[in-house]
Amino acid sequence: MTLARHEPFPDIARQREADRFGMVVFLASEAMLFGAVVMGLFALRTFEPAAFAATSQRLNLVAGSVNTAVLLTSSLLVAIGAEARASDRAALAKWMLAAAAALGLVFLVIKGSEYVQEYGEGLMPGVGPRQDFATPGARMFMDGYFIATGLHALHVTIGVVMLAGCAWRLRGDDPPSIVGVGNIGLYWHLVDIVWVFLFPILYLSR
Amino acid sequence: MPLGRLLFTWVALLVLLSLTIASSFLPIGEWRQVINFAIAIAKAALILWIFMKMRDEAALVQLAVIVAAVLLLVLGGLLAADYGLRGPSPYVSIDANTAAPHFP
Amino acid sequence: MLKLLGLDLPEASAHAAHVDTLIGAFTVLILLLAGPVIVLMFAFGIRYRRGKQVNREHAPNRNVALEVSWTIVPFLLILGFFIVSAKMFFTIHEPPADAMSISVVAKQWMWKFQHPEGQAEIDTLHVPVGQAIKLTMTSQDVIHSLYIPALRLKQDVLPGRYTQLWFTADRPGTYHLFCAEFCGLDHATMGGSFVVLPPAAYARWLAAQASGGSLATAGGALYRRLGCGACHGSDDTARAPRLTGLYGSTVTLAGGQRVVADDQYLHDAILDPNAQETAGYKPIMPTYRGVIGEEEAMQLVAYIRSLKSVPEERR
Amino acid sequence: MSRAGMHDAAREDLAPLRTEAEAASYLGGDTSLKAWLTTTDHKRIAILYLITITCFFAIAAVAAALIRLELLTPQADLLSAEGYNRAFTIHGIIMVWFFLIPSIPNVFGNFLIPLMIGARDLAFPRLNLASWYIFVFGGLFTLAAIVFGGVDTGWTFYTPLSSTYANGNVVLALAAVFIAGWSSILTGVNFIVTIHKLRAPGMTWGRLPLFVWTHYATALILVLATPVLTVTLLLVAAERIFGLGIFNPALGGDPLLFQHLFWFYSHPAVYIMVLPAMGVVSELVPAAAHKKLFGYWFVAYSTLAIAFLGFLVWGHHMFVSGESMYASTIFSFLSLIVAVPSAIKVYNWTATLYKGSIALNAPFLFAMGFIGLFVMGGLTGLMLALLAIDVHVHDTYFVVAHFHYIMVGGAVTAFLGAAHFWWPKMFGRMYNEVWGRISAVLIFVGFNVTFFPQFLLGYMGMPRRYHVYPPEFQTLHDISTAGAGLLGLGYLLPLIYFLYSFRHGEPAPVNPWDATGLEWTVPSPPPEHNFEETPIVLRDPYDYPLSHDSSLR
Repeated sequence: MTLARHEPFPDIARQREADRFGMVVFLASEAMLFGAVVMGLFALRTFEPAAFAATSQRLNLVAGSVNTAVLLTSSLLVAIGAEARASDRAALAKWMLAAAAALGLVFLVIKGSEYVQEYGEGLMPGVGPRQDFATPGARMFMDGYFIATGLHALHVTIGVVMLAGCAWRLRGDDPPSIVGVGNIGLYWHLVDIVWVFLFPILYLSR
Repeated sequence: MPLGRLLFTWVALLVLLSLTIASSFLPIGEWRQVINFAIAIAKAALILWIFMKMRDEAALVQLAVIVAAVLLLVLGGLLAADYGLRGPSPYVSIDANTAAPHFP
Repeated sequence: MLKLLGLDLPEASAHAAHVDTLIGAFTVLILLLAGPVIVLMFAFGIRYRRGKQVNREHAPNRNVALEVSWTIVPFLLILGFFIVSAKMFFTIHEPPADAMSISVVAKQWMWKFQHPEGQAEIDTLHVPVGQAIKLTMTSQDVIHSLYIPALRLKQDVLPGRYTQLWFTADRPGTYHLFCAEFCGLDHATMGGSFVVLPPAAYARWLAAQASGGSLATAGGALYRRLGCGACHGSDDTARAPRLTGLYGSTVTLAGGQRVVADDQYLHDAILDPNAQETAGYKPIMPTYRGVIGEEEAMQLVAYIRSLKSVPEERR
Repeated sequence: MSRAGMHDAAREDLAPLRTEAEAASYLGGDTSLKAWLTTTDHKRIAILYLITITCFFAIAAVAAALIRLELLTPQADLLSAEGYNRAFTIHGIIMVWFFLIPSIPNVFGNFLIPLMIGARDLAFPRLNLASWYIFVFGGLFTLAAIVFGGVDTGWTFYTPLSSTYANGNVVLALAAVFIAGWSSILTGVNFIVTIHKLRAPGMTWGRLPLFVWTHYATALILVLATPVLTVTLLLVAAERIFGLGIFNPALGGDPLLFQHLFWFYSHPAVYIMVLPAMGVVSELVPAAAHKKLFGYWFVAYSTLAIAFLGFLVWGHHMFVSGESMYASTIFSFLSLIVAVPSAIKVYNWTATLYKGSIALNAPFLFAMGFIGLFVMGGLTGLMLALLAIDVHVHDTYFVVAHFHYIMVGGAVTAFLGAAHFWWPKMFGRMYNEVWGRISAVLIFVGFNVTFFPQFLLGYMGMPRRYHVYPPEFQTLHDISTAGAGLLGLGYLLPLIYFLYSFRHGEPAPVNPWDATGLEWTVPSPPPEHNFEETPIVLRDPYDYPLSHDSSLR
């Protein structure tokens, strides 16, 4: 079932352009949201750069690196899935999107394990057995870390649900439209780009 | 979009990832942040250009991406104007001889 | 013009007079720029009323030269005002070296002024006329703002940081003093009065005030009460750095940076000692944030400042 | 009192559809409550927004009345400190986010953009309805905040007061604005895509009415600035609930960072409020003078210039807040540049009137009122952008007068001008012209009597948000309160004769003002699908050949 022509649009091609353009404009607003958090982190960093670097070292770099690779790979799978849907190879598209959703889950699991580890080490501000913050700057870093990665994890969860939904619908006879799969792909790639910026800022400012 | 280009981009992204991790161990102080940021921009550009197919997109859509990026740089730049220059700005920070309440 | 309406804000300093002339001049510029628009609008409205037979031939729809001129000319005029006001802004932010310093602590809904000789007063600030005064201000809870309309000056007072305001009042009298940044319930009643006294009257007022001892002596008593001497007092400097001569000297931190031991450094070292560890010392000093307030921190800083044994070390 | 959200039956008692035009229009057809609440017709959604923001305006106007009455006397006799703080906070929050920002874009933008560009509806009709529901959902949170005792942080939510020391239900208010923010973002996306992708054949950018240009610029700001506000308020809520410390100095954060992120949104937000008003005036003035707009491209490009430059100047709200003085100087200089495009617009409107044939009906009186008050507001804004003057008058009644001149004198006057100009087209009924002119003059006089004395109060040093003040300010406050009474009366009049026009207004012709523009080529009220077949646009906007001028006929 290709996309039905909606009321206000004279022809289907223009409607596809509009849907995709609308998604890109919405993703621009999402980028501004994460950009504001990152700029806030940079501003706070100028107060105590040493504390930021010290606390960044206490994060689990291996988990962060693996997570980045996981997201990059899932981005590739989504790109291939979108290509497959565009060339009407529904089976390939289905598997690709399902795999991407699975990798998204892997990301969330790794992220969750990091949070548990930080909870135990007392790095979670205001929560947990003990508070192990040497300086206010360390606490600021961890506040920023939880805000940024929390918001990002929320967006990853939404993405995983949408990818899984798409894969499920591709299985049946009512596949999502090409533009629909393309838009979910755009969303997933933006979530990946946000992590591409968050990873060095949080994990590598050692 | 040929599969080869997608795979090549993926490999390039992983290479850049390992590069940025490696660079964080170099003893070059603040320069690592600059390198990390540059590599992050490169990776983001690759994802935008290839995965999000901005390469063959109308100029209008590319403009939407650029405008968002420019505004974030504006926010960062003018924030830096305040946070970076707060130090020497005399009335805010207190330097040794003039600021402190000194006693006869 | 305002004096005609019986509204007359006293000018208690030279800066106040400058600000008034700047406001007056800009009001004239506003009339110059807004006047033609309003006058022309009414004139055209009446002259070219629909139905009136009047010459409406070849009405212009664009005129690039006109557009450019009415853009550039106002911009240049305003640019002149910008330069003048920026210069004034810089002068009110660079206090002279010989300014008499008064410490100000703002708390939810009251101002506490501490004169150098130790006299403290609540919600009222007495200053001698003609003497440059510098207020070093901090807040103990939310953002307040010290506003003295007679001096045309205000400065926000931020918690956790020192901000500064300096002036030279040159007309004796009693003026309003307000809090200008909304700070909660009694923001409206948090003001007081700003009293400018001739030098003789100021000296008499100072003497009459029950001198609570200078900041430094109060700091010394606090230093002993809190037992800081246990680590800092003894001669062996293994446990903690010596405080005499510390003020104004350059300290190398654990991270290798070199920082001047100024007011802010000492304040942070007391309230968050581990934030800036001194090189060669373990971070064993307990934090005093929450144990002592901003006023006590100021007293300790004043006491450490008075422990100078090596004067020429200071820059 | 609070009728926001729920469909207000009393206001909606449409007259029995006597005229056949109404029966065939979008107002006809299924007029059940369910049809209205599930419509995706941009015209009906515009009406839903009109009802909702009128209710919110009523609530905030009551708060304003309480404030002005309290300030009659130097002592606190009508409201206690607590009551006063909560009154001005609710007045601020509702007026900014629940009336001014949605007023012209969501009511007239929704209704007119598809009509003006020759489209049948907005690009995403269902998203349009969703943004109204999100707006109402946010509104319910505001009403909950009022019912549970209000908020006492001011509409600016400055930390650490809002994050640690305020005890009103701050989180409810933050949630309300957070949700209303998403409604703005969705509206912005809808407008941008519609204006790009749904213009009729021949409708090039050079033939777009300026109303559409200004809404394009407003949509850009809505989409790009609002997310920064939503994440900032999210951080403040996280501080109150989970004890994070980003803005809390006691934990090492920086209260100035909140002010930076808040004003990075809030200054472009004042352009969200004033740009649509400029769009309305750019339509009214040529229609008034029956003459092409002077310097079309200058006005169009200055609209986009305002939208972009609006993002560079937020620091002029923080000259005395402890920002580094070098940053203050940079922001002061940039604020001068942003004033230039506004000046271009005002001069072009005035030049349009030269050699026109001007009919001084109610909409055009409102447009003239807008130009007069906007010039005053804009130039006093320039005064505030000068560093040395701002140090004296920041956070005083001078600032209160300045932004009321722009928001009330500008945006609300233009909103009423738009209401009068397009009322016949929206509802197919003519309002009473004499009463329209009376209310325009009454509002202009009432406004000036209310807010001009506040400039003097501000210069004299009367700080903002004070319910107790030194006695020498009393006379000016009394004049201002008297003016507020006049202004309140002025705002009630349109409400009355507009409702009256539903039942007794005679049916409106297709083009009552002989104005150009595609929206005047469809019957009023327009049919469900706007145009039988998509129009082909050949002529430039505002091409009023003098022969077209009715006075010569």
